[in-house]
Amino acid sequence: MIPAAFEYLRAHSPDEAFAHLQKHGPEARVLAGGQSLIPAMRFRLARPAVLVDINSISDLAYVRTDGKALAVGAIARDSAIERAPWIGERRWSLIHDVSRVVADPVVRQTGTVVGSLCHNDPAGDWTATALAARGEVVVRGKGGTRTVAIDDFLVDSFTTAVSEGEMALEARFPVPDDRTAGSYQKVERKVGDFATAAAAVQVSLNKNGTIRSVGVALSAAGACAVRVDEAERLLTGQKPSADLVRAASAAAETRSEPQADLRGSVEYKKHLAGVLVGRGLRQALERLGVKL
Amino acid sequence: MNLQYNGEEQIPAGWDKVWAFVTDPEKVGNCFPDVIDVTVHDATHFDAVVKVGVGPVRGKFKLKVELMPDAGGQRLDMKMSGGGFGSAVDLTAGADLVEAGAGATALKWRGQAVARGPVAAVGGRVLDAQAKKIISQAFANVRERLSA
Amino acid sequence: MSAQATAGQSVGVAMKRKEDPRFIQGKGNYVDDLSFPGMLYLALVRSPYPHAEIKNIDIAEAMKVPGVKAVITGKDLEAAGLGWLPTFHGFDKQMVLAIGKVLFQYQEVAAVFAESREAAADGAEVVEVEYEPLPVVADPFTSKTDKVLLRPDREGKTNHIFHWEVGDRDGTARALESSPKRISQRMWFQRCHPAPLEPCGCVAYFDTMGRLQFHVTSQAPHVYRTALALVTGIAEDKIHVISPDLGGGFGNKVPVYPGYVCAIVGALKIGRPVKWVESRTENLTSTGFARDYHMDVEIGATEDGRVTALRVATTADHGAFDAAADPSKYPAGIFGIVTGSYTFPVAHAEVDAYFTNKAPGGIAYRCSFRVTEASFAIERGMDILADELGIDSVELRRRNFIKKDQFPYPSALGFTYDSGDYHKTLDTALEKIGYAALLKEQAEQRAKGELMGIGVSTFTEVVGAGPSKHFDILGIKMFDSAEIRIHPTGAGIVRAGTKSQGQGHETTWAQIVAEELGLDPQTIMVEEGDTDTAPYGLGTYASRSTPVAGAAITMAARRIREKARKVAAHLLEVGEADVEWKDYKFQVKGVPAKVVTMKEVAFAAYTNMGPNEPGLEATYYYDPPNMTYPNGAYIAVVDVDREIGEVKVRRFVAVDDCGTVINPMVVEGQIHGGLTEGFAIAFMQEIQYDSDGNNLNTNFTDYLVPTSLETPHWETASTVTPSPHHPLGAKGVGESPNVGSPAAFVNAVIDALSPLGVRHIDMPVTRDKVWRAIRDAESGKA
Amino acid sequence: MKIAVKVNGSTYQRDVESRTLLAYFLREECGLTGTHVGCDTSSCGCCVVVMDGDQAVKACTMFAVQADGREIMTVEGLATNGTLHPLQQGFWDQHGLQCGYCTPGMLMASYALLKHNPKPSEADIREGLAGNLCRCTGYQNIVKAVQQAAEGGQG
Repeated sequence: MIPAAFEYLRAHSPDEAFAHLQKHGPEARVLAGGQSLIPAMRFRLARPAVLVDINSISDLAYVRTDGKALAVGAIARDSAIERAPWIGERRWSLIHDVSRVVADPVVRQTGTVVGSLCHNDPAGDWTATALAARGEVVVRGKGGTRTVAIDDFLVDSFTTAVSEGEMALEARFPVPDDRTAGSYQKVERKVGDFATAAAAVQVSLNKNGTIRSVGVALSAAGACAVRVDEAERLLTGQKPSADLVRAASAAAETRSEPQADLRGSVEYKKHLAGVLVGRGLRQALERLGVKL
Repeated sequence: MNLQYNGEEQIPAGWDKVWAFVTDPEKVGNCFPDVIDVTVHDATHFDAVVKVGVGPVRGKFKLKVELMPDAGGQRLDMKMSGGGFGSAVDLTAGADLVEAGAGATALKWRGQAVARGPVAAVGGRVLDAQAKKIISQAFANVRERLSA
Repeated sequence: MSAQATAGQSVGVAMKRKEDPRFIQGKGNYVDDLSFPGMLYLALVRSPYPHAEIKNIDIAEAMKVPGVKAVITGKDLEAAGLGWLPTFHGFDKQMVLAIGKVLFQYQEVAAVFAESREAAADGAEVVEVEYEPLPVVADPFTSKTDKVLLRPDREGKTNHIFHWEVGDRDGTARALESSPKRISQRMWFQRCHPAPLEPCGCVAYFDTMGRLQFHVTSQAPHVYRTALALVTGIAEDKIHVISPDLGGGFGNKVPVYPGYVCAIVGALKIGRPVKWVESRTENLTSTGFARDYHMDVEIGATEDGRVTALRVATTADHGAFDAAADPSKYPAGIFGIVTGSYTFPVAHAEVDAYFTNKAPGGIAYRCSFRVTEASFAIERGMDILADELGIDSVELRRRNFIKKDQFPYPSALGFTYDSGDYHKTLDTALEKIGYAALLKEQAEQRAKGELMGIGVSTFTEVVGAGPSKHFDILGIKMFDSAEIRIHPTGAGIVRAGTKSQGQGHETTWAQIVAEELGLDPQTIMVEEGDTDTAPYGLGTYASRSTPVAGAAITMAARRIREKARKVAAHLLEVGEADVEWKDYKFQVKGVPAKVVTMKEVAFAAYTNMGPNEPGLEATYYYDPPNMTYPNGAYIAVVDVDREIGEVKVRRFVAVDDCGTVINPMVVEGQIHGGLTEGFAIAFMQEIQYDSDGNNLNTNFTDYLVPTSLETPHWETASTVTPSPHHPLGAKGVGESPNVGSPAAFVNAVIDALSPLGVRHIDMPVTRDKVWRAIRDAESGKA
Repeated sequence: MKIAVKVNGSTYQRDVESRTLLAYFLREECGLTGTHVGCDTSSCGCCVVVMDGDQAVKACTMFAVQADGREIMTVEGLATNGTLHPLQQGFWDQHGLQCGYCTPGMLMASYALLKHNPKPSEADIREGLAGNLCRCTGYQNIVKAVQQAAEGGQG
């Protein structure tokens, strides 16, 4: 399986990459980890005329917290998150969980968080995670950089707010307070598979034990990852209870609009959406010391 | 893989105008989204080359199209077969024309896509989005052109 | 776990493998590693349609691609008389490149030869093929109606390929009718694929003498040579087949594939070496699949659980060409082993096979021909019967086992089982897993509503094809062979007609020779896979290496020993009758001090042979008197998550009786591997086609190979009842775990779900299916 | 395109097409055929090599041009002066291979794993090697092989 010929351009700075993209427009693709793009090219499903390799832009390899957010540069590997020194902290438990189940452990050493968001596969892991964590993506466009809320970033299957000639520079996950925990629940047929269904959950509690804010999102439940608004609405401001978790699960099941495929039927995937949101909420709450 | 879609377009034009439009291969051909080339063979047959582009998947589909209008002028069926990427794609679409009063016509359509080969096997989820786009956009463009 | 053997005992020693140093240093020599000056690359154009008429093939654009040297189509091959190649089954033929129409998706349509891999791919992409789709037959039941005739090229105008049956049809029907208890179940053993990690491939060229040098991924190089001679008309002495290191085979590398023929034709036509290595997608979509048997299983029994009769009627899906590599007289392989380990007084089995618009195959994937299907049928059937009777499935098996003193046991379907002690093997497994305690725990779990299951499979395999009066491939009897030469210094070489694909022949064959001759296995070189040097053999598949070639090696070594005895007598200055072989040395009978070693004898055979013929070598062609019957008792313990339908294999104990063990480390490794493949088949793997004939599992993202995380931890043990007719008592093992384990897994899942009333789930037992079964059962739909 | 890649300590300067996959570059341009190709989808891991000291990469899912100026280590670079690397010794001692096709990728993925986690538990090894498929061994002896190497203090 040999890709079609293309022109390879290596960028050493975001400016250089951006200039290449501007010049080549729709014919060009950004090559970051390439873990989705290169297999598609080997099947010749993707045949960009130009690849702009950003892997030499060491300025974009960072994973850092700048007080407000965890900022992940465009070529930071999934494994850099998995191995981050703070990954064991409770507040980052959603990120911790997801970082261990994306693709497989070798692919994670090359695949990137930002690339995964830009690919916007309906069954991706980082997309649902970013929704639950209320992430953002920094996009470089003609008018300079702009920060796009993840809900606006994910437009449709394999389509994002990054337009032709633009590039994503950074993913941002707001730093949760220390009464926050999350959970990522994924059912997959085997390691390396896309999710049959997955749920990302992040819960922050008030001092009095009520839920201050909550993010609930699903993968493999529609054209792209979806936020379960109804579940978030039900939970916010409430004291956690088994009944509420059940109601949130039901909302997730209703919200899920999956495609049937080899991973499972529509009804099974919808059912899983409910179960996994329930499990995710219970685990997040348990991590916060709340036993239901 | 076998995918199905449906939808409805409200067109601010009378039945005769709509029927004339949708049975004209030149006009229908140019309603395909991202169409690169239309070659009309006869009153009911034409070839169309459309640009495909969802996510990383970029390329061309070459489609042979057959228009199959019913004698009563109530329904138009359309068969599109072709492919790209070493794969085969068969699209079928059917539209019922329903007079909606006040010089308007409703176009109620159903579409089905059957894909074979690597596109279906590897790019299934991408293809789903693409087939849906081709069919739904084609009908939306019909409305747009007739509204102009 | 491993040890180094030296002169002395070799058989039974866990000797480290002699082939490993090259593999762990990246110095293996696989087909794709070969490169020759001027070598061209071949890429195949394949059909996206499962059934279509080919209206036109336009190669003009492809010929314009820089580097493309030639494009050939079916018409070109047909004109050269090479349009079709015979399948190994001998009763059908297969198109090399499609002629007139395509019969399955991904069928080979055109061959593009180019200067580079890239140019070949670029050329293949722009070969324009115009297809007119035809109605698709995607399953054997539709095929049966003959509404769409798939193979008008054949004499019989029907999709029905063959009917085969064995046993007493009427007697079985009567016995079933009069049985107080009866069960019947349709079971589909799904279409699977061996998927060795190294795909198939070859390099072909004609040397300066005009001789075809053919390097190919083949489990049976000699059969390839003969088949190629028959297909191409090239004299057999002008064909040299070399099968280098194989990256797994599992039956996939038995058939001859169209790509091979195209490479040879290209090499001949263009006069340059041609390499063809398929992609994973090509491997999964066009090369030999396995199974795809729809089996209707019926068992009759008395109230107290004595089996009275077995009837199995199978509908088989063979795809577009009958390329099952079964022996000529056995179109359904040795499915007759379906009576398993039990004393059925009467039985009947029949198989009807049909063409469909799917890839050809029906190969023996890590099993003897169709034995996995048969073992699954009986082992699932016994569990269903146990459920029906309300008897513990272990107890039911015990009541019906062939007893130790009944061997050699003539089965109702015509086999003579060589040896076994099924009760002991089962008891060993029960003890190892702690069956009594598990039953107690299960009762407690069930009381809490938890779904815990224990699944047993006590299978009997039949391997070592086979005796010449029954078994042949393309007329060639299924013997195997060995040639041994012992050099003056006591080192030696053994060549065999087999071909290791990971089984470790370079080690185990050396161990056999060393054992028989009292030599150091480290200095016995093993060579296989080269038809110029190895004696003619049928190759390695169907667990036949140890039962057949292992015996040939043993017998050849014994021939050498007899020759050596003469030389020893000369050295010891006694009559030959006074020399005995004892403690791996020759000694004068009754005089332990008067000894010579084989090493000394070897030197003498070249330097001081006395009146004897110089040299020390022997060849042996072994025609096995009977098959061997490895058996085992496997127990799986599973926990089912009822919310998501997930099955966790908590424990798995495998007790195997493969007779005499040559290298316990290698045997254990084979069992681990076979169990892992069985696990994959039970829970993950299927080559699925939709009703339009589209192959849905075309690469490793959808044809699932379990990783280290999904794979359970295996616990193994063994019992040993040597085969009475094999010179070493060995029975073969590589395939038992793949044959025996699927039923254990499925039985465990069904046992877990049985309180809900679930009786059967077809493999692969996916989460979705399990969840649905639970849901349906709980809502009373089951 | 002209590139220079340091492989097992030697620099290979070659003019390659941009679409040449790293795996084929290593096999065909450098003659290092220990790196295998087993699938089209980045699933099997037969092609795993180590880049820049501790990053395991699937060489079939990376272009050779991307490795320009980088350091690649393949299975051929594991042994030093004829002495097997402890991982190689472990695979041999523990019967961690059968057909040998997955072995180079397994070794290189294990090498990177031990670089980041010199004392892995059995679970760590099973998780860390889940990007590499083996059809022969059932993984149990591979896990033991990596454990043996780790216990020997090799990371």
